[in-house]
Parts: sequence; C-alpha cells; structure tokens
Amino acid sequence: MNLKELYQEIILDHGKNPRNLRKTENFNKEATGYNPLCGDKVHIYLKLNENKKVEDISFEGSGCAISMASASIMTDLIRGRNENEVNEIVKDFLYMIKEKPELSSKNLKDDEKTKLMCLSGVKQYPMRVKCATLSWHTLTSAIDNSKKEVNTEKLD
Amino acid sequence: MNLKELYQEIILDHGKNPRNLRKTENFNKEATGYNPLCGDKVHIYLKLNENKKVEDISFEGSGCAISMASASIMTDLIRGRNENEVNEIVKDFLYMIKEKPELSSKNLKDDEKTKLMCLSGVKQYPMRVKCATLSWHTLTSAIDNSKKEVNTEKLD
Amino acid sequence: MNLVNIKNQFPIFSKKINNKDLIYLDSSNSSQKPKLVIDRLNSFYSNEFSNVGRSVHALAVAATNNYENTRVSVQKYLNAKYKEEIVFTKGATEAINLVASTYGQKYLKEGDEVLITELEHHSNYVPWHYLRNLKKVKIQFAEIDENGDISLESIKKKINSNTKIICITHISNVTGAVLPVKEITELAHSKKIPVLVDGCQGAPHLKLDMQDLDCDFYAISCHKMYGPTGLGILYAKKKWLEELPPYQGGGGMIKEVKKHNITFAELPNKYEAGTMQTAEVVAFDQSIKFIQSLGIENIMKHENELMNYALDVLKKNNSVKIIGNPKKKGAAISFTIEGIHPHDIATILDEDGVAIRAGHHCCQILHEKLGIHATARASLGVYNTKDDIDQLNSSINKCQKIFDLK
Amino acid sequence: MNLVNIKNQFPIFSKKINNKDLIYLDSSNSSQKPKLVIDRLNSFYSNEFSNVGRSVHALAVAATNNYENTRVSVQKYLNAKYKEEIVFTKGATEAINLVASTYGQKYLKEGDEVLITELEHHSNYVPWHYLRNLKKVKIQFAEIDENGDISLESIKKKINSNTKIICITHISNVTGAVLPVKEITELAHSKKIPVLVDGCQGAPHLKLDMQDLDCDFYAISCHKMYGPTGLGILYAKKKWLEELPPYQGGGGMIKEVKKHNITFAELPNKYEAGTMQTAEVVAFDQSIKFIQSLGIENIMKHENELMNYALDVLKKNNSVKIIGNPKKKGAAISFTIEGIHPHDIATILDEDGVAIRAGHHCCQILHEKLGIHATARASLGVYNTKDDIDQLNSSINKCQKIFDLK
Ligand SMILES: Cc1ncc(COP(=O)(O)O)c(C=O)c1O
Ligand SMILES: Cc1ncc(COP(=O)(O)O)c(C=O)c1O
Repeated sequence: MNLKELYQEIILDHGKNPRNLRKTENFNKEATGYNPLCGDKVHIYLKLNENKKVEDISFEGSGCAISMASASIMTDLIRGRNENEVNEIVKDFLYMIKEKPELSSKNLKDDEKTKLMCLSGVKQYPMRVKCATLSWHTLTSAIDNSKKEVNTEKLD
Repeated sequence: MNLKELYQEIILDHGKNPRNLRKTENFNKEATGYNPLCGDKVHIYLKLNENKKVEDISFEGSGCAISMASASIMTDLIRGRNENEVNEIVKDFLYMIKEKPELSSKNLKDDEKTKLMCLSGVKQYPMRVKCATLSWHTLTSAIDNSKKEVNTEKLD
Repeated sequence: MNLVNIKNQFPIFSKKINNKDLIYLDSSNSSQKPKLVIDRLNSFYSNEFSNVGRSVHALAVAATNNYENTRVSVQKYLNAKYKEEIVFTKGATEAINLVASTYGQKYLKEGDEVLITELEHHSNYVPWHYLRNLKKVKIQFAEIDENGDISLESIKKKINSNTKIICITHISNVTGAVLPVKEITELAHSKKIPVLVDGCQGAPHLKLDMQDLDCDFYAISCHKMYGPTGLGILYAKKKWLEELPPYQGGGGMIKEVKKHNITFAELPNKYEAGTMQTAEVVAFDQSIKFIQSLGIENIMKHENELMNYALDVLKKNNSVKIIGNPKKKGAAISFTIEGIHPHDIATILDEDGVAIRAGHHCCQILHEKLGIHATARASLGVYNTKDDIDQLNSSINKCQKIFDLK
Repeated sequence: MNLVNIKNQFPIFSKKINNKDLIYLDSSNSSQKPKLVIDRLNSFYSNEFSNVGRSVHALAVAATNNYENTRVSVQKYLNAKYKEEIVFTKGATEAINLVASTYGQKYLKEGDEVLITELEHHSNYVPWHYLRNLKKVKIQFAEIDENGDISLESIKKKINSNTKIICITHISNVTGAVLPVKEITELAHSKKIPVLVDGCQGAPHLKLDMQDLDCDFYAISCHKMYGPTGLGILYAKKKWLEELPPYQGGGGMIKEVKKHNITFAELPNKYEAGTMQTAEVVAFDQSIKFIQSLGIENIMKHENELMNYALDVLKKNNSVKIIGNPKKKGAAISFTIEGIHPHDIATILDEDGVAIRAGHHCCQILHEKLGIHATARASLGVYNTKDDIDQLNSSINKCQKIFDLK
C-alpha cells in the first residue's frame, strides 16, 4: 500500500477546494447518494438541454478527501458532454477503479485520463473504493431519472 | 460409571411392573409432571383423609425404567403416611439424589431406605436425575395443591 | 472417492469416551467438526481478528473480505442466483423465525392459513404458532401416510384459497423421510403460494440447487454441516428480501437514522443487524471446502450405503422396531425396543461409547401421531462406518440382555 | 497488579499489520481475544463437542454442564440474583430486540412512550422504532448537555404519564460518557417505569452489580468482553422473563406441543430457542476468568489512567478536537481534525498499524445533534499502553503533514 499514491496533490487540492460545489439553477435531473458506512451524502444536480447535453452539473454534500475530489473532478469533466458520452465515461471509470489498470474511453483526452487516474490509488484500499465511486453512481442515477437513492453498499 | 448400579434388579422389576399404576377413585389431590426433554409425563392422584393421612396414592403415565420405578417405589412407600411425614421423606429423597450419600429420614425404616437407595445410581448420570425425581416433585405439587404443573427443567 | 478414513480429519475421534472409541451417531443433532474448521477459527482469532463492515483499518478490511467470501461460497454451493440471497443467522431456528415474523407481519391476516406437515420440527411450527395467537392465522397439518411419508397428494389435500405459505422439512429428522420439495414447490407456485423449506437435515446430506428447487426460503443450520455453532443461513429469493420488512434492528442494517424516521440498508445488510458471527462465518468457508473436497455426491453415496446397511442390520434384530418406512430415507433412523424406554437405551449405549439421541427430537406432533412418547435415534454423518453400525447393533443387544436377564 | 504485559496474552499482538506492530484502538467495536479463550474453543471442538440439553450421552452431558457453568459464572460476575436471569443471545442487538419485541407486544399500545437518549447506538433505537410503526408508540429523546452528558435532569424532563420504558446506554460508544444509570433507575422505579440498560460499553469496562444497579434489563455483547463473536447476554429480572411472552420459537423452549396449542418451557429455556451457541458459551467462561484473573478494579484503574493520559496528549495536539467533555468518561475518545475527514484519518493511521474507527459509529442521532457526519474514534482495551497513545498522536501528526504539505 502506498499513501502517497492515494493522497496525490491533485486529490488533496480538489478535496480541499472542490469545484462545482453548489446547486445548479433550473436543474432538471438530480439524485442523492449515501455511504451508510460513514453517513456521507452527495447530491448531484444536472441540467440537460434538449439535445441531452450537460449544460451544467454541480453537487452538494460533504465527505472525505477522496469522495470530494472524485465529485469535483467528475463534475469538471462531465460538463458539456452528451448523455451517451457521459454514460460511457462513467462506465469506463468504474471499470478502471474496480478491475482494469487503465482508462480506455475514446471520449477522454489524455490529460483528462491522467486526472482521473489520480483516483486509481483507492484500488489498494477496498473500503475506500466506495468513497471514490459514490458520486459516479449518483450521476448515473440522476441521468436515469430513477427516483431511487444510490447506496454504495449495493453497488461496490 | 456403572450400569449395574443404575439398573439394579429392583429398578428393572418396578420399571416393568410398576405398582399403583392406576387412578385412585375419589382422589382429592392431583398434579401432572412433565419432562420436556423426552416428552414423558406423570400424573399423581392422592386421597388424603381428614387427618391429612394418605389413604391412597396412585399414578398414571409412561416413562423410562428409572422414572417408572421411582414412581412405583414412591407410591408404595407413601401410602399410609401423614402429610408431614410425606414432605419430610420427599425432601430427604431429593437431597439424597442430588447431594448426600445417604438417606437420613427418621420416618423411614431400614428396609425402606435400602429400597430407595436403589435409585441413587442416577447420581452418576446427571441427565437421568430428572427421571428419578419427576414423580417426587409432582407429589409435592399435588400436596401443595398448587395448580402449576411440575416441570423438571426448573427443578433439577 | 473412498470415504473410509474421514475420522482422521476430525480431532474428536482420536479421543476416548468412557474409555471407548467414540461411535458418534448423533449428527442430526449436531455434527462433529473437521480440523480444517477448528484451525480456521483458531487462526482467525489469533492472527486476523476484527469486526467486519464498520472500520476501514487493515484488519477490518481483511475480515470483511473473508466474511463476504463465505457468502459467495455459500451462494455457489447452493447455486443461488445472487449473493444477496444468502443471509447469515444464528441458526435455522432464527432463519425460520425471521421469515415467520416478517412474512406474517406483512402478508398474513385473520383466517389465512399456514400449511405445515406432521413431520415438522418445533422450529418449523412454533414460529407459525405465534401468528396463530397474534393474527388469528390457522395452521394446517399435511398428514403422513402409513410409511411416514408426506406425499404431494397429502399437501394438495390441505391447500385451499386461504393457504398463504407452505412450510415443509426437506428431510425428517426423525424418520429420515425425504420430502418431494421440488414437486411441492411446483404445485404451490402454480397456486401462487410461496414455500419455505426447513433444510436442516437436507443441507448436510443432499446436493442442493436453489434455482432448480425453486423454493422461496431455505433454512440451514451450519453446525449440522460440519461448521461452528451459533451460525445458520437463510436462503431467500431476492424479491422476498426486498419486499419483506427488516427483522431485528440495530447497527449495520440502516441507511439513514433520524429522530422521526429510519430507512434501511440494501441487501444483504438489511437482515444482518448488529455485530454478526464474524469468526463463525469466516470458519464456515472451510466447512464448505471440506464438503467440496469430498464431493457431495460421494458423501451421498457413502451415507446411502451406510443407511441401507444399518436398515439391513437393524431389521434383522427382532427386538428393534424401526419408525417409519419412507420411500427415500436419509440421515436418520429412529427406533424403539419393546419394553425398554429410549432413555434407557441411550444410557446403556453411551456406556459403550455409542452416542445416540433419545426423546421426541423436537417433533412432538409426529410422536403423538405415532402414539409414542419417545424414540431412540441413530443419525449419520460423513465419518460413520459399517463398524459403527455393528457396534450400535451389539450395544442394542446388550440393552436387551440387561432388561431380560433380571 | 501491573497490567503492562497483557499483550502477551493475546496472540494477535505478536503479528505485524502493514509491517508494523498492531496498535489496536478499536475495542469499542470488538475486542481482541486472549489465548485462553481461543484455546478453549479449540479444545472444546477438538475433544468435547456435542450439542447441549438434548441428548443423554456422555459428550452431551459434559457439554450441557459446561454450558450451564458459564451461565452461573455470568450470574456471579454480574451479581444477578438468579441464574435464570441470564439469557444467552446472538449479541446485545438481539438482546435489545428481544426486550423491545416481547415487552412491546405485551405492554405497549398507541400513545405510549419509550424514552431513549440522543447518545443511543442504533441497536437501542431501531428496535423501538419498529414499535412506532407497529403500535404507534412514541419515542422521546433525552437530550445531551453541552458536555455531551445525559443528566438525571434531562431524563426527568422527558418522563410523563405515558412513559412506559426507559432505555439508556451505560457508556456512550462515541464520547465515552458514563450515564448515571443507577440514579436514573431509581427515578424510573419511583414512577413504576422499567429500565433497560445497553451495557455494551459498560460490561467490558465497569464493575457490575445487577442487584445494586437494580435495572430491569441489561444487554451485553460478549465479543466486546474478550469473548467469541456471535454471543451476547440479556440480563433480565426474573419477573420480567416470567411475565413476557417468548421471543423466537423452536426446539428446546417448549413444554408441550400439540396441534392446537403450545406451552412453553420454564426459565431460562423459554428464551433460548433452537441450538444455541454452544462452543461460544463454553469459551466465554474463559473470558470471565481472564477478566477476573486481572481483576476488574485493576482493569478500570489501568484504563482510567490511560484515558487521562490520552486526553492530556490529544488536548495538547492543537489540530485535534475532542468530541464531548463528559464528567465521567470511559472506553472511547472520538475526535475530529479540522479539514481532514475521519475516513482519511483512519486510512492514514492504518498505514502505521494504528487501528481506529471512522464514521458515525452507529450513532447518527448524536452526530446530527453535533452537526457532524463522522468522527474518528480511538477506543481502549485492557491491552493498550501509553506507547499506543503516543503512536496514535504521532500518526495524527502525520495526517496533518500529509494534508498540509500539499
Ligand atoms: C453502545 C452499543 N450498543 C449496542 C451495540 C451493538 O452490539 P452488537 O453489535 O454486538 O450487537 C454496540 C456495539 O456495536 C455498542 O457500542
Ligand atoms: C429438521 C430440523 N429443523 C430445525 C432444526 C433446528 O435447527 P437449530 O437448532 O440449529 O436452529 C433442527 C435441528 O435441531 C432440525 O433437525
């Protein structure tokens, strides 16, 4: 295990100063995610336009450095993409966190991949994987418009 | 442990041919005893006269050699005694079965003591003590006129 | 595979009981434990112990993984569709109470009927009896035939439009009768009635496939499956676990707790309140490994041969009366000897190191039906041999001698 | 008595975690197990195993005696009046569920109130919440003061003529606050209200005397008391166990079973349905012996000194904010570090072999009241030392460094 890999500079930065930590005005999709283990919660707000493109995305909530950084980096990356791209990226990220060594999405540029790969350190910390994936699962739930709340217990 | 001590001739005899296995006519005291471990049951019927003397005592039920012999020997011994004597003998018997090496009741003649001591073999078989004491506890319950059923679980 | 030297794998068989070799014929009550399982308890407590699911430190992570691995092993062993369908309980008794309590609370009302059989263990009757008191539910008993079998027909007879659940044992712990649970389940489902199977005696002795059996609930006692005490399993179809209310409440089974409301965790956590039997679950993985290392088919063949041998031997013994004559018989033979009470038989056999059980075996309904208070029961485990049966028989002859001679 | 070399008695402390010595500060979650206890499990399964209470063979007799001996040891340890007042359960969670379910069923009706506190663990809230849904019972929360204490006064405030039971923790598993349970019980009894004490954190750390405390129910988790997992204890006054209906139904807890009715066994069997945790109960006798060999007064003194030392050290550490400042504090210190989430603290500490817990510790009500989602918690056991506290402190400093540097 390697703490330095887990707490990289970019994680600590996004953890302390999370981007998009606010509530999108006139959002038209939303979902809440729980981590019952620690009581942490995240709320994702989305504004999709008529072409199913993400006009804005934001989040509210509190959590550990990993979960805040993950939500922060995610929201930064997702804005401006259409629904299909978003779904593909989410899938790729979750797959990477759990099984693959790398990201393979063609919708991500190299520097974007590098950014996301900073979160890959959690692989060595099984109890922390939930922290990294909570906001991503919640995003999927928001897009699917499923009213069900996301619960990391079920998902990872 | 010693099976021969447990299954003495007198026990086997009383077990096979229990005395007083019937229902006293015009009984005025009765009680039922259970052994939930094996489902065995004994029902004691008493007829006490106005001087609180046992005019008749009998029992119904089925059980192992030890419990049948114990009820059989007990009923034989108790008939004709008054309530105080009965209580004293029951106490002495239960005390002997559980703790003392011998009987000390002044209400028992030597040959009666010898007969009862045949049941002392169960001491070496803790799970069988209940078999030997069930009818005795039930007798006490009948005398006390307590409506509560006897249950060996509670008593030994 | 030759199952002859299995006793070597069980430390207890190297010990003397009353200065005799132990002839253990009480496995339907609880099985002995293989070294593998005992050692795993030991190593887990000595090197790896932590509570699961709650802390993020290394020991807790490893313990949680071990715990969840057993769930997956059980899922695979039972061929359950989802690992969330495996709920750990204190025992089969708790598993059945869980279903009776939650199903009863949500689905049963006055006049509804619970259909059980005359063969049921108290653990598959008392929990339903509670609903008789609490909700005025009725309990119907499917009747045994002259062989002690429960036929599909006898179940059919008691089904009516009020029947809301059918609860049957897989194998009788008294007569060893194997019930046609798959056919009963098919029949029940054709009438939209769920089926609970008390698998206490099924799980240690039969090849199980939940998806093929298709029952809704299946209750298991791990201590009868070469596992530690204090542990059982409820298999339940996911849709039931999702639909039913939670059972015990406490830590680990909640989602969000507020002063005015509480929401509950997802499966499988919803039904695992409080600190669970961490070490027992971790060690039970080794019980499954033990069974798999022998192969359940081999175990079935071995036990079957032994059962046939025992029936042969005991039928030839004129003093012995075997209780029930089921078409398919597994695990247990109960018998009586004219003139000798089962408790006396058990005590005399014990002197020879032969451990059997005497009593009503928690089946008073069946004993009442048969008109007897108690029976003696010899039950088999994977470690038993023909020699064990021969010793049983000769000790039975000794009973006869003691009671005849005098 | 000098409690310095206690770690020797616990095999796990001779192991390395992440190549570091294990600094185990998660005993409020579950304690480590002494060799005595592990060995007893081993020897019982290897040499003596049998189910209890049901068979009459030698192994069963010995196992039953061992099992009942533990009941007597527990009775004596708790100074309970009768051994029948000791009921073995799966854990404290089951013990509380047992009381909530049976007391609720018999005595609670719409409008009645259950009084708990803001400090309660989910295990002492969720079971009562069920009655809110099932019976429209109300739940009142006695409030903590600014130090995190529950005063007699705060209980008094919430008692009214509808209060039907008071359920309080002995020691908070978050702040370590020790509640005045004896005074609360006196007050409650003066109003004829029974009291349940959640003794999970009390039992391992305090000298207990049930007759002096006089509470009606006391729930214990054996795995927090240096005992095996899967075992708990409900102490309950005999009159309650006699009056209340049985809880789970099954083998061993019945008297007579008929098709139309069932009667129940006497105490303590009435509340011990199905095969119990035989080996766990037998081994728990050694946990009590272990505690007695050190002496609970010595344990209290040792843990007290350690707690004061830890408070000293952590109060000097400016980055640490300790949660709650109770007058009497036992067992646990919860804290936060500004800008670092407890989960991150726990992960960083774990790298140094320091095992703590992060989260809401099954006390969401308290965390909501305090306005925080999660805390980090270091909790003490008899094996902890001042060195452990020093290591905790220096690892906390490392957190600070990691989060400050970048
Ligand atoms: C105060 C308190 N109550 C109840 C419990 C629940 O105990 P268990 O999980 O052993 O059932 C715990 C421990 O988790 C506790 O600390
Ligand atoms: C058929 C059957 N059902 C239920 C039980 C109860 O299982 P447990 O006592 O392990 O809860 C048993 C064993 O005693 C059994 O044989």
